[in-house]
Amino acid sequence: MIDFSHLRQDFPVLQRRIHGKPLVFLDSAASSQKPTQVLDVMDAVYRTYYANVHRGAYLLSEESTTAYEEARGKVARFINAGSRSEVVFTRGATTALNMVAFGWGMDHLSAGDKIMLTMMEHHANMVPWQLVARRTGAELVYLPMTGDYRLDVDRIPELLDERVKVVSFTGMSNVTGTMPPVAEIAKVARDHGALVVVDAAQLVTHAPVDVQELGADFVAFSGHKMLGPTGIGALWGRPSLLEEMEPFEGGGEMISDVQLNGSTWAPVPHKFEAGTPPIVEAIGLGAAVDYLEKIGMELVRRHEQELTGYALDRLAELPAVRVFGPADLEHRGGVISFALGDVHPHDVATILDQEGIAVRAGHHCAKPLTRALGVPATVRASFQVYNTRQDVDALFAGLRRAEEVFRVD
Amino acid sequence: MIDFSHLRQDFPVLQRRIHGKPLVFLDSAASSQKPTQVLDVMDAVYRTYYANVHRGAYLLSEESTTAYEEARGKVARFINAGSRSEVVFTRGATTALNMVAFGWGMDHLSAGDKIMLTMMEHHANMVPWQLVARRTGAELVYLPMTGDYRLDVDRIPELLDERVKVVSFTGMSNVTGTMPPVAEIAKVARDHGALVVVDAAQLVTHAPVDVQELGADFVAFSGHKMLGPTGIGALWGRPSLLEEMEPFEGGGEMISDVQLNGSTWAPVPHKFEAGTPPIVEAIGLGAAVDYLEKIGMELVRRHEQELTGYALDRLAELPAVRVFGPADLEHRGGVISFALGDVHPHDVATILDQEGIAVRAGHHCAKPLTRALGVPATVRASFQVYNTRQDVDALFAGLRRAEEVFRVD
Amino acid sequence: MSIEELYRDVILDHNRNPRNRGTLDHPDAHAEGNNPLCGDELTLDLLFDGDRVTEVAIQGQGCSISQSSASMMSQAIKGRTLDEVRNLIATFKAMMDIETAPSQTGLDPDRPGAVLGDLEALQGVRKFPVRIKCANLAWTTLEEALKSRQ
Amino acid sequence: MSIEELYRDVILDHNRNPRNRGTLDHPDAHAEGNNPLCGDELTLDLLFDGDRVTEVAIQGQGCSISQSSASMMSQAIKGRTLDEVRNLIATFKAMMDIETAPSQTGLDPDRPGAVLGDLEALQGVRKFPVRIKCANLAWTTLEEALKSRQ
Ligand SMILES: Cc1ncc(COP(=O)(O)O)c(C=O)c1O
Ligand SMILES: Cc1ncc(COP(=O)(O)O)c(C=O)c1O
Repeated sequence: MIDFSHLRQDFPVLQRRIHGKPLVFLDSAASSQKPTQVLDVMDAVYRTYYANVHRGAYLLSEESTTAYEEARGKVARFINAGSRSEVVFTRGATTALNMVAFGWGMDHLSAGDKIMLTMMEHHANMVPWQLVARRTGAELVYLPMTGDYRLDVDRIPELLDERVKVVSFTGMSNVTGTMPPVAEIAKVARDHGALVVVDAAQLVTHAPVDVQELGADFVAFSGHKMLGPTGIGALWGRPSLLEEMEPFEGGGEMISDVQLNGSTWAPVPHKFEAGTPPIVEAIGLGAAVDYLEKIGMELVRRHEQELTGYALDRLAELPAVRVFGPADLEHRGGVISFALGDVHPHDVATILDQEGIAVRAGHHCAKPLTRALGVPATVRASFQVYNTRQDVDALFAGLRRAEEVFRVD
Repeated sequence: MIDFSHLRQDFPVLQRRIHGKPLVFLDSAASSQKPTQVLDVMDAVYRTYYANVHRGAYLLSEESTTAYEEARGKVARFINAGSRSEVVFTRGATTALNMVAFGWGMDHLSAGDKIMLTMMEHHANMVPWQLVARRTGAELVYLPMTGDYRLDVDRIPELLDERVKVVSFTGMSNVTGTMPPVAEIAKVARDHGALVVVDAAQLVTHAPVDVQELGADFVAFSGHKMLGPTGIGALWGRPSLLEEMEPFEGGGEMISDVQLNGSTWAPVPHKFEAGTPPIVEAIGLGAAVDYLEKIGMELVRRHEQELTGYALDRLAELPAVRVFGPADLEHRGGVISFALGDVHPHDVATILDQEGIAVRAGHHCAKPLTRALGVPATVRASFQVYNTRQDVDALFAGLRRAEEVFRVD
Repeated sequence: MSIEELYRDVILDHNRNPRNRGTLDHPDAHAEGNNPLCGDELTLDLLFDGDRVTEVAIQGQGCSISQSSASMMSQAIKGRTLDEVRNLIATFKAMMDIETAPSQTGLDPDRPGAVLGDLEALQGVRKFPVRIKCANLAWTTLEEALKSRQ
Repeated sequence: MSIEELYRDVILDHNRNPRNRGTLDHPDAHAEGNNPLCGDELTLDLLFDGDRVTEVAIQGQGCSISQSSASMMSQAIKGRTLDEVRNLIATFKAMMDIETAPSQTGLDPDRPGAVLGDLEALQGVRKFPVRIKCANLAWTTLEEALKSRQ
């Protein structure tokens, strides 16, 4: 049994008391908390060497540029990118996915083409494609889910016809916790000639990610879910595709030359980083990567599997609880959505909040998936490195309390 | 003479020594330094109540949402918006301008239409329009500059023909410091039926801005130039235009409903804030607004005018210095671009850096303007609230040193 | 602040056994309301005789607060005149508005239930600010329905 | 570290009086280089006689480091064989590479100028890392020009 409880002291917010009770934070899938190791780095940037990057001929700017580019290097290494220029800093996973959908899609999709998504996607990997489909005339097709909340990969051969030009799917569902066989799906889709995009917003912080092994064309994720700050994320892309793809935004820093009637672009990745980037946030993300690498992502994954197993066992003690997600720990991460009898998820969340327990209730930005589950919303508890068995026990006790209030038998 | 020297203690980085000399930071037009009042607020968010916004049914999320929306209220009040829903948080001015260029332009521009810019624009207000022009077939026209580095408003009647559908221009040049008569130009352009966009990235931190007085349709700016953090900016828009405009990015938080084949949008401003927003950055920007309002933007403007006047006087003592910008302090802010004889600006910047003085050298993301000035690059010194006459004196001494090294007579 | 202040028995009862459930074939007034952030949904049909509400039918899904508020509202407005309904709306909104002091809401602290009946059980929601919009959903939908009639 | 270590007299001289300035009508090799971040620009024309550089012509604008480096390079390669030029490129790059220890650059500390001539004055640039790309511009452009010949 892996013990990460010593990490808790790194996260100041965990000292908070909520309605007089100690905080039990179980909403890291929405956004994780941050260790002092990240907060201190960011604060120190502003206090000791902050300046805008790339264009300064003075020391602070040089130091900031170096730190910013080193952060890129850290992120590149974290996902085992071939080189740091394959990593584009973005505002978050959402922007990264829009960048691909618009930047690649607008030039490569047209009426008759198909974009293949899955029923499990977060709106961030659905709405951008809908927007691009509307503008290009392409159609959307969705890979369905199996009865045990996994992607129905057996349906791929039938759905993946020659009109499918893009396959974009999640590396880990933020609702069911499902982890699809990414490399397997990516291989089939790429062999088929489709562009493969992986939404790794959850995956990247719950398991080791090696973009070369995944075999996708683009991989998107956010910093704030992986112990980093808000306002930053990244898009990894194959060099050849980044080279050819149109920039998503125009502005400073992303140009090579600007004439009155047209411009040429800076080399990758700068072509995709118009304007002043989220400098300190990128450096903070680099510090978050350092923190996670020090623990080791293999261990993070194992800790989470153990905790998830324990939580599923405890939830099974409550007959009124129905979990929406794979039972097999090999195929899921530490995100657990469930229903408690017919008590509405928002009522469950309010009762838990009174006990100091932070969970999420709703559709988790995945309305089509929630509809497919046949419920208006779910309660979701999700784990990060700082969660413990005690947190699970608190959740269990809180659910008992909810059963009491709502007289669930 | 306004004395702001007591403010310097609020900016920890100003204690830095550079190559053994005290830091003289004169590159705030690229990005300003941040006071502890902003840094402490951001740090406290992460340490005491951080959570993702808008969807949480628990206390931390409620507190974060309240702080985030209060920050929107502060920004709205700072620019005298009619209501907080007129303020969209973005990654920065660049994203805000792209949002308008693409979101409005793609649906309202077509072949034969004209987009009117000015010769003074930053690439952020040029390249997005070039991209949209290419996709829509619209043409670009540029309002020229006068001999004394102001916009040639007399040419407007002739250039503003019925094909001009958009007039987008800077509220203050980041190269020459020029402050065009924004309200006057906006009125002529709007009466003419054109959409009016103001790039206020510089203006908003150098002078009071009242969007209702400006009379534009959209106003864009960044947080990091106005004592706030990186990764955040804002777009103000007229409610009716925000209502009708297409979202720039798709994703979570910006939807009302998502079906498999299409979606409906959340109310303004959320429609334009896809995904997890830069939460802590927005709250930090709110704190920066508090800081500036406590000083008072009228006073900020006066302080800067006095300092600029002093700097122009001192530079006039050096016959080899040639300033590119209006002499009249009514028409300019605290951004001074200049040449020192024929010494290349990068050489000047390197010599100043050795003296601890941070200035910028280059085209300042305004290549067409720099070309129009007839130089490959300029040296730029720019002021913020924390700059003093001593900083100007240090610049003067540094330039003397550069003259010595390069034997300028 | 205890959770029982929010989830009073009468609320749980209305949530379990919502009154005036269903739809009307030819309503004089109709509106649909939803709370995109929570997913609460409501449709409301009304029949009038002159300016008196004679029938109310509600359908929807959502949390106990939104659904019980709708159920209690349906009871409260049935048989009332338009003016009386408007008064109810105003009083309910005042009760839910955290900016309004409890003494200013128009409720009678000495006679619980005298003014708004069962609905007064929703007072506890004031202490749970994120849930206020749940309680209000039925009432904003009612306002829309009244507009639809004109 | 003093600024005079960067701006040696010979550098200022080459900056003021750049050698081999101009363009060639029918160059055997040609390349254009630029440094988008700084705005430094350079065009380079070469004439060969067999594998020997007989003419060099340079045009461009930029800071004193980029322009003097180009001027000194033009002198250094004129009259040299391709192999000698390639050796010069390698030595210059080693000199500019902050990862290479000064003792490993191939320069002779006891005989300043013996290996790279005037170019050795650019050693000071190593202490000003942001300016290294200025010094290198002429040389990366030279490499491009040599490729263009093949
Ligand atoms: C006038 C002007 N417009 C736009 C911008 C772009 O702002 P940002 O880089 O913060 O997006 C800048 C800053 O560089 C500017 O000075
Ligand atoms: C699976 C998944 N994809 C995409 C996103 C979007 O990430 P962000 O909101 O940080 O842009 C999220 C987070 O909400 C997610 O869980």
